Amino acid sequence: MFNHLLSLLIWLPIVGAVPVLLAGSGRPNTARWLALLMAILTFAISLFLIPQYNPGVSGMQLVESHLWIESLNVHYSLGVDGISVALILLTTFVGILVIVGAWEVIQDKPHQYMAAMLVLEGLMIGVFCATDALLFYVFFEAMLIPMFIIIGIWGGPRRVYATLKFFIYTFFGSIFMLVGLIYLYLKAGTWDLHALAALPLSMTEQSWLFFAFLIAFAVKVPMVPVHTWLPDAHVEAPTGGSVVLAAVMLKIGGYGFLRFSLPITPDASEHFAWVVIALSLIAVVYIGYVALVQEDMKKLVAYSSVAHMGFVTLGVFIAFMLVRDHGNTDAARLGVQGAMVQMISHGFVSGAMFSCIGVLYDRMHTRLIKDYGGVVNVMPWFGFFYVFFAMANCGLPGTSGFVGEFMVILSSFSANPWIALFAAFTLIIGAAYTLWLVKRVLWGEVTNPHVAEMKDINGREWFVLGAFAAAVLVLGVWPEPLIHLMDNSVNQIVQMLAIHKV
Amino acid sequence: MPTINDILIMLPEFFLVAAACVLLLADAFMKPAERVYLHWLSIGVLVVTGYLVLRYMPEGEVTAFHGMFIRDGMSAILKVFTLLSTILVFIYGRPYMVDRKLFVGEFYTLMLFAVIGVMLLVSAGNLVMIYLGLELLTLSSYALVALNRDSGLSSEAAIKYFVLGALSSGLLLYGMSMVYGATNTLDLVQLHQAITHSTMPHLLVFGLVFMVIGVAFKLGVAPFHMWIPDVYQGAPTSVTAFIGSASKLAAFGMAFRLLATGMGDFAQHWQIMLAVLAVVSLAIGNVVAIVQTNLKRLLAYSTISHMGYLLLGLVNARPEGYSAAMFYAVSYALMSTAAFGVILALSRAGFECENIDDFKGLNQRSPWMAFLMMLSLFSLAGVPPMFGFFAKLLVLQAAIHAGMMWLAIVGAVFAIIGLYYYLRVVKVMYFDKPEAGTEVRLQPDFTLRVALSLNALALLALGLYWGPLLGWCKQAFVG
Amino acid sequence: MELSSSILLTIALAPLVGCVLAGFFGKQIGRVGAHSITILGLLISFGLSFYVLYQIAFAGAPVYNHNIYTWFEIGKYTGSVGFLIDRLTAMMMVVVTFVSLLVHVYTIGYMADDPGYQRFFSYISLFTFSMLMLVMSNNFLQLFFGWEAVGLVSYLLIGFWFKRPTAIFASLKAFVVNRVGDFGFLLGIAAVLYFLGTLDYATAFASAPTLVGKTLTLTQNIHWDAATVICILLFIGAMGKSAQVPLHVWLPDSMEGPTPISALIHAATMVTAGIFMVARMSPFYELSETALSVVLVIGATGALFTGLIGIVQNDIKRVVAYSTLSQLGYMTVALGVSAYAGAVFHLMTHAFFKALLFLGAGSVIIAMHHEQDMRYMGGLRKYMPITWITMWVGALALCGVPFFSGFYSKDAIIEAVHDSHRWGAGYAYFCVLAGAFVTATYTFRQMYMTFHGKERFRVEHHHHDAHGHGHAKDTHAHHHPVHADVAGLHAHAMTDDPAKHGDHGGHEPGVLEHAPKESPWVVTLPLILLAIPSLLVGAVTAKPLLYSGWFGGAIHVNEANNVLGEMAKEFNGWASAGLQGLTQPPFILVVIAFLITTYIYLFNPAMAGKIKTAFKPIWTILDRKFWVDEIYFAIFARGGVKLGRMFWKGGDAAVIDGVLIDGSASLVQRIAAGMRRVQSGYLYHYAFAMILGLILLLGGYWLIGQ
Amino acid sequence: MIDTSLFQLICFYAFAAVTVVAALSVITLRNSVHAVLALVLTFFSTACIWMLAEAEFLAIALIVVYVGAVMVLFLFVVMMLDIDQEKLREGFVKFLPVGLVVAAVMLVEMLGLIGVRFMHAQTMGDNPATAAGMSNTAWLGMALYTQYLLPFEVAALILTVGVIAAVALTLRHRVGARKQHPSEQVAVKASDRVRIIKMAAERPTDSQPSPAQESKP
Amino acid sequence: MITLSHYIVLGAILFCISVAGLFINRKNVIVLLMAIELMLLAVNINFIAFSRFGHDVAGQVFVFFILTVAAAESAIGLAILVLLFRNRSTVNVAEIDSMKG
Repeated sequence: MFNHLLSLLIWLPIVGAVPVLLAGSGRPNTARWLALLMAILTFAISLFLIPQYNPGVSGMQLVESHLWIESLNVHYSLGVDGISVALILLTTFVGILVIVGAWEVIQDKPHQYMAAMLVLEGLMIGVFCATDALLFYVFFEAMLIPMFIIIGIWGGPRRVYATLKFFIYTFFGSIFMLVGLIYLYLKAGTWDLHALAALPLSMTEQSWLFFAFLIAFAVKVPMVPVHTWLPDAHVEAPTGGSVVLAAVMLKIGGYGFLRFSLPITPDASEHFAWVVIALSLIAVVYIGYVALVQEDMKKLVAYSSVAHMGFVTLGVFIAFMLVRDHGNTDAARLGVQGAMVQMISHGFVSGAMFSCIGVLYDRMHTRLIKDYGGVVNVMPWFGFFYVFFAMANCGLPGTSGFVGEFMVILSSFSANPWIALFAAFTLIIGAAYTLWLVKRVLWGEVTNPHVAEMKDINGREWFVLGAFAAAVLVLGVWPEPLIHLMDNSVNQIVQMLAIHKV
Repeated sequence: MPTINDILIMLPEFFLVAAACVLLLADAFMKPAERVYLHWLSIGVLVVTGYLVLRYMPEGEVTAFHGMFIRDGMSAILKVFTLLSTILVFIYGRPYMVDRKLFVGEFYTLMLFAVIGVMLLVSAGNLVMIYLGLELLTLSSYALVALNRDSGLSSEAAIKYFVLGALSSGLLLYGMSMVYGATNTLDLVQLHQAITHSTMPHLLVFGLVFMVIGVAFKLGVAPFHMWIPDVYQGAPTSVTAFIGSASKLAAFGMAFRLLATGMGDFAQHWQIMLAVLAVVSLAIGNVVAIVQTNLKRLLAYSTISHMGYLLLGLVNARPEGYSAAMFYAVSYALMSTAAFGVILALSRAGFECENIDDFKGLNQRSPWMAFLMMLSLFSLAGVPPMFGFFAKLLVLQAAIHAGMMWLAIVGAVFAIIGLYYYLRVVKVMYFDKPEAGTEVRLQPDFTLRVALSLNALALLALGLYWGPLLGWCKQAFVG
Repeated sequence: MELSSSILLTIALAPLVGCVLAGFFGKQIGRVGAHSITILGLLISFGLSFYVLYQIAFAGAPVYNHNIYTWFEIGKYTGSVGFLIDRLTAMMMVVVTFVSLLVHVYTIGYMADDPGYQRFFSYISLFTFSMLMLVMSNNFLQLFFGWEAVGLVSYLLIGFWFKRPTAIFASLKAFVVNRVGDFGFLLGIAAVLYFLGTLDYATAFASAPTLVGKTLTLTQNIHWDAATVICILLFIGAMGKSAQVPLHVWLPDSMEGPTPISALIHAATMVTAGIFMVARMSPFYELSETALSVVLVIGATGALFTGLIGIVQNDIKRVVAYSTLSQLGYMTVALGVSAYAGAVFHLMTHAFFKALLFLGAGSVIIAMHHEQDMRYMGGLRKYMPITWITMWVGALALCGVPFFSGFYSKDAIIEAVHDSHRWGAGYAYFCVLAGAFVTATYTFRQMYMTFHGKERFRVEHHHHDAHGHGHAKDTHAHHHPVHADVAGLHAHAMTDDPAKHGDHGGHEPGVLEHAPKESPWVVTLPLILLAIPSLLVGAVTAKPLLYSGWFGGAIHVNEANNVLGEMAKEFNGWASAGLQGLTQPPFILVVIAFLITTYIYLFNPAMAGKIKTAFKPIWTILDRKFWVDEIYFAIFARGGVKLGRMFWKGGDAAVIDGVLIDGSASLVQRIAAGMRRVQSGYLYHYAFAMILGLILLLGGYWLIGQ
Repeated sequence: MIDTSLFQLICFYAFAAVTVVAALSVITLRNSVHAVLALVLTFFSTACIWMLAEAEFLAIALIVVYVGAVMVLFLFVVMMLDIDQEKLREGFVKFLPVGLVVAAVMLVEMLGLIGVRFMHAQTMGDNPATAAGMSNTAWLGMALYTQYLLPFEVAALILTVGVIAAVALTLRHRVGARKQHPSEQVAVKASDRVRIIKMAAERPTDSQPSPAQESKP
Repeated sequence: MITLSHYIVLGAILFCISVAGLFINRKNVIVLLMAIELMLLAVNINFIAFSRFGHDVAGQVFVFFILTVAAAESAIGLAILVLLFRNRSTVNVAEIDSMKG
């Protein structure tokens, strides 16, 4: 089993979706339990990664490789390093929670919903495992289909606009990457990421490729100014969709930067790092202000996601300045680690935030902030979780939200104090928009009679929010295990940055 | 004099001709109720022909009848997929044709003759054979398009197809005459040798332009695409499915025979022509499709854009590019049969399920059909892991390898626009509520469902494992 | 004997356990259970803290500095959770746990009727835990954790009565303003890491001298001294937490929280975290004259001007709040003249007497049925003698009357400023001196208005006979005065019109349902227990803390800056210092203030109104608190919202979505609509298109051929 | 004595002129019947030009096949369909300039690209058929039945398709028309030919004739 | 003396006339069919000329096939025309536009 652990992880949920789908709309409970079973199984299997993966050794582990398409030299090759393991665990963890979270909420064709979620989960795991560029791309794109369906069928009133925007936006980004990858293949004769990383490329080639990758991953992350699909997608998506989108899918963008931009085009990445850094800082400041004035809870959290993901790109790209201009490898590692921790943490926090909003939405069927107020009067437990996640969202120490931001700010100061200055601005604006949201939703007198009728969270919701909270807390109090897991991989990436290709 | 060997080489074709004639006669003595036997017989004939093609799958290239007929790997693949898609069209089309009182013997006979035309065309070793094969195919197609005799749209489509088709064959012939004048030969192999030391290269190029147009028309490449939307819309849907699949395979074969087998050394001339046509096609096909409300018409514009992509493979002008283009043609044939198959399956007597609005809420009425349609649409859009994506991947690669990065980027950009209209159909099926008055046929007959399911699922399966097919396509151009 | 880490962990975690139990199982364990558990936790903490202090200060235990666990380790950078226990820490631990313990006890009485009883205990225990983590930390990371965690609890407690719009606004404001400080603080930590490569105190302080000569390159021409940058950035954090001008605006509003937390958090402990931090960072500050001057000036400004505002406040708690601002200014001034020990000393005495004043005010508020406006009080001394006396103790300590604890700390600060030659010391001296007068003025005014003079309330027995306990628990919050302009986000500003207070709940201001009476023992006991140190602690500890270098290695002062060392030479024991103090300018100013206020508030109450009219402009300035709130609100809150809306509507919606995304989509759509017209349906057009294609292809070839 | 080649040239010009004028008439004449007749004239004169190129068989075939069959079919259709000729010619003048310009541009391009001047040097030379010792017809026949046997057969298929298509599209089974059904005649069984009907004595006129009986000729 | 260019020019002229006929004519489908016949005639002239001047039989064979196919094509074309007229009662090109866009 351990020889094919990764394959099992990818295909179990995808194949598992078939019986779920076959259960049909006539037997919704069968579909639900089956889906839950699959999700739990996947999570359980993913836990085997922890003993199987040796964090002391750098490079890909648990490698599987089969020739897929001989004439194109495409391989079905999988492998994980610490970063992938962390993200896979995040994915399988969130996978269970979205299934549980959707239990009674999705009444319309639950079997299709569950199946789509499982397929999505498998594909996302595939993205994190693939070490072949084309395989990566296939997973990367295929992911869009179930998500498209999820938003489109079970979404809100403007779901069609949102889901089309989501799909086309992302497709737009990635198609240029495809062209770039083909170019690389023609040059290298292989799609193997490791070989591509070793491929010597001129500065011009690197620049073109860099921008091809940048568009693809910038849309996914998303970075300003290609972020506008995210608020729409989030607002319209069903809760589970939002959770997966925020918790895992956005991470793929950051992951892509690490797997593609940095190793394949290090010199161009260095040369254009300022672009990404500038955009990341704009994400923090500009998006912070935009988030402040949102009237829709989900939109607010979506914008805050953009701002938080800005730290991911920031952390990744300041590494160049640190390694190449300052020769400070450790600070670069700190930055990249910060970015990675931020990804994982944002997975939990934003997933939790969206789950919270889902809890409210299920009761009131509105996401407008102004419809709420004084919720804590009737839902004290919910209030506890909401405040907790809000605090994590604004990066309170002791929650996971703090760890990544802290590391990135620390390391960016070493690169350039100005960068740190703008990055640290999130402390203020992040607190402002998150807590203002909390203020308007939770606190105050109950003014809306519908709010007065709301019931506190039930056991199922408690489980989902509690699981998120536990993850947020553990990661915030003791991030070292996670950091240790990824340390060697991050170190390897940072070492590669130092190597000039030109 | 022809020997028995010549006949053996052409065994599948001869078998099919004979069978077609037998069926033609048999039809005359059949009662309408017995026509279902004709249906199954036709399918059987095609299956046997396919078996014969595969059975005598050539190692290398053999010719028959003084080089008139070339049997090689490429033609074999094209024939197999032509036969396959025709079988699928027969299966998908039966309920549709029965409902419309078009379940007549002529449909089968003409289809079989068209298939013969395709087989001759893709195996043609001579300009005459190209012309005749083409005419056999198109003349049958004209009649098939007009088959719904009581439909104004059907005959309007037919007349448009006919006039423009005749015009294009006129242009093609004019080009052939020029090429003939410059080289004094009609044989493609001799032509290939003759063009390098022709005394009148300008005449060759001149002829080449006309021949490219002939090919472009058959492919449906802009600006020679004008017939496509009207014919796709007006023709009975099963005929549209045939024109959209088998006919495109034939067009690719024709393009290869004329441009590569015949004028291979003039590649630097036709490459740029095809590149320009590809760009125009991609633009027109993808952009105009956005505003379509009729699904058949939308698929017509999608064809135009797909043929643009196919040209991206051809411009490479090397075996690698040819195989990519052929792979594309094959994938397109499978995708479009599946898409038209769903339309055919859902239409019922008195209701053409061909407006995009007719698909509203299909997921609620018939989730499986919606799923199959979604697979085909995503495949057409080129979203991984569907088959269509890998076809696009290969042609893009071919274009880039030919040094035409700009062309690949254009192709990529238009793929984004293209995505939109496919998604719109998915949206209608999945995200909208069904409307009254568009009740689709909910239980199409068994064989249809099975075949259609296999067809659409193959798009997914081939997406996951397309290596052998690509290898096959590559081998066809290496040997 | 080395301290054991399990003791320290117990100190820190006992309140946390209490917090979790009271918070999560509040329903199960009930009210008594909640306060028993939390108080027990606090008792343990306090007892052990005292033991630790004893060990460190008297039993000669070495300084404890160990990591508990590694938080992260990346290359040469590590972050840990660990404790550094030296005399400074030990003293802080005792102060924190002591005040916290008393507040816990006091809360039993104060919150008796509140539906959020368990929650409240949970919060204050959580606060204690956070504060302990802050002071016990041996590294910047944990310091920041505690720093932010106390901010969180402060947020939760200010907004404890979450139904009150003012309370939740104040809590938001407090958190965000604190975050502004944290912004600088975090950057300061980043700068420390950048220059020194470590987050550990001991390592960082040891290598602090290497900062000399290092600069931070901001632009090509601007290079800032590393130590200055670090110190100023860290001090920005202190400005937020310790409510220094200009980040002081949150503290007065924080009085929206229940009074016990005003005492605990917003007077005694949390707000002094900044002072503690700067004292802790003395090795850095000593490297930068510039930074110390900044500290000095900011502290001095706060000390005087926020005190002035206190003079015109009518809310009993707000007077104390502004007093706190002013006193924090004093402490900061002490830091600014390198008299760190003076600052910490004042921190300690202030913790006692200010907690006392707050709790006393709380006691009055209980008696007044949660009426906080002093204009409806007066003459309470006969109803609540214990409160009256203990508050006087606190008041006199606050004024710095000799022999009271406040005298030793405050006088030392004034003296130290006087002796300092640092840039800005002259200004600071003026401020602290004038501040002494101001402090006395508002303090006496408050005492007179509350306990002396005529009774300005009347007692009316309402129809509910079961008086006092007739407060239904869930309506309790309604009885809190909701201040005048509460609408939305608007800044909170007191007005002078008492009529405006009458618009809630049919509860006419100044009308009580039954006569005020002395608070129960759980309230008065803490008052008494606080009154004792308020009176004595200064005299007892002045010499060791201030002049004997008791803090040892915890505080580092350069020889040249050591004003306290200079003063120590003149210090001859607490009694002589007290006697000497009677003739010093600060005390003279206090006496003058005493005379003036006594005349006005006891003998000629009409005078107050006359003065107000006479100095209307000045009064307005003070009443509006120099319009700082309004300006901030306009610029940052409203401006931020406006900017956000501009970004959103203008940037995201209009440019990116409107023009780029939907724009290009509709452009394609329009092109498509145009292009489809070419497909006219007419055969001749189709043929024409083909011919045109032919002509163009031919033409192209022709042109190329030419 | 007139030079043969000059005479041929004159003939060529003459026939060419007729061809061009007739061709122009085809596309410009208002009346469809006239247009068809102009097309016939075009074919005739073209056939003559082919004669000049000594392609006798094809020249005759053109006249026989085209003029004799195809054009008659055209005429037949034109006359069969009741077409409003006047209406059909409206707006013709409006588009004439465009057509002329396009045609002219194309002609210039074509001639430019073909390189007519280069061909000017090429003379007809000996008749290849004669050189092979055969008549034009035999020469053509030899090629057709040897090398071009396969295309020849395919051409037959095409004609078959033409027949099937034309019949399939135009043949109408008019409702109520009396006609034979050979398939049914062949498939008839003895038992169907005679049907013995038992008639109940007391109810003489009750039973209906069966449909099978009815449809029998 | 008749040269190759005479034939080719004649072919080109006929070709252009037929092309012009295709889109000048906006009313009658029959004329379109006739224009196509003209185009085939032009092609045939080319083939015969090239065959004759190149001393090669293939060109004339090709013409033979073109004539054959053209006959079949005309048959089908006219059949479609008749069908169209039955359905629409018109052969007016300007009225045959029910499918467009």
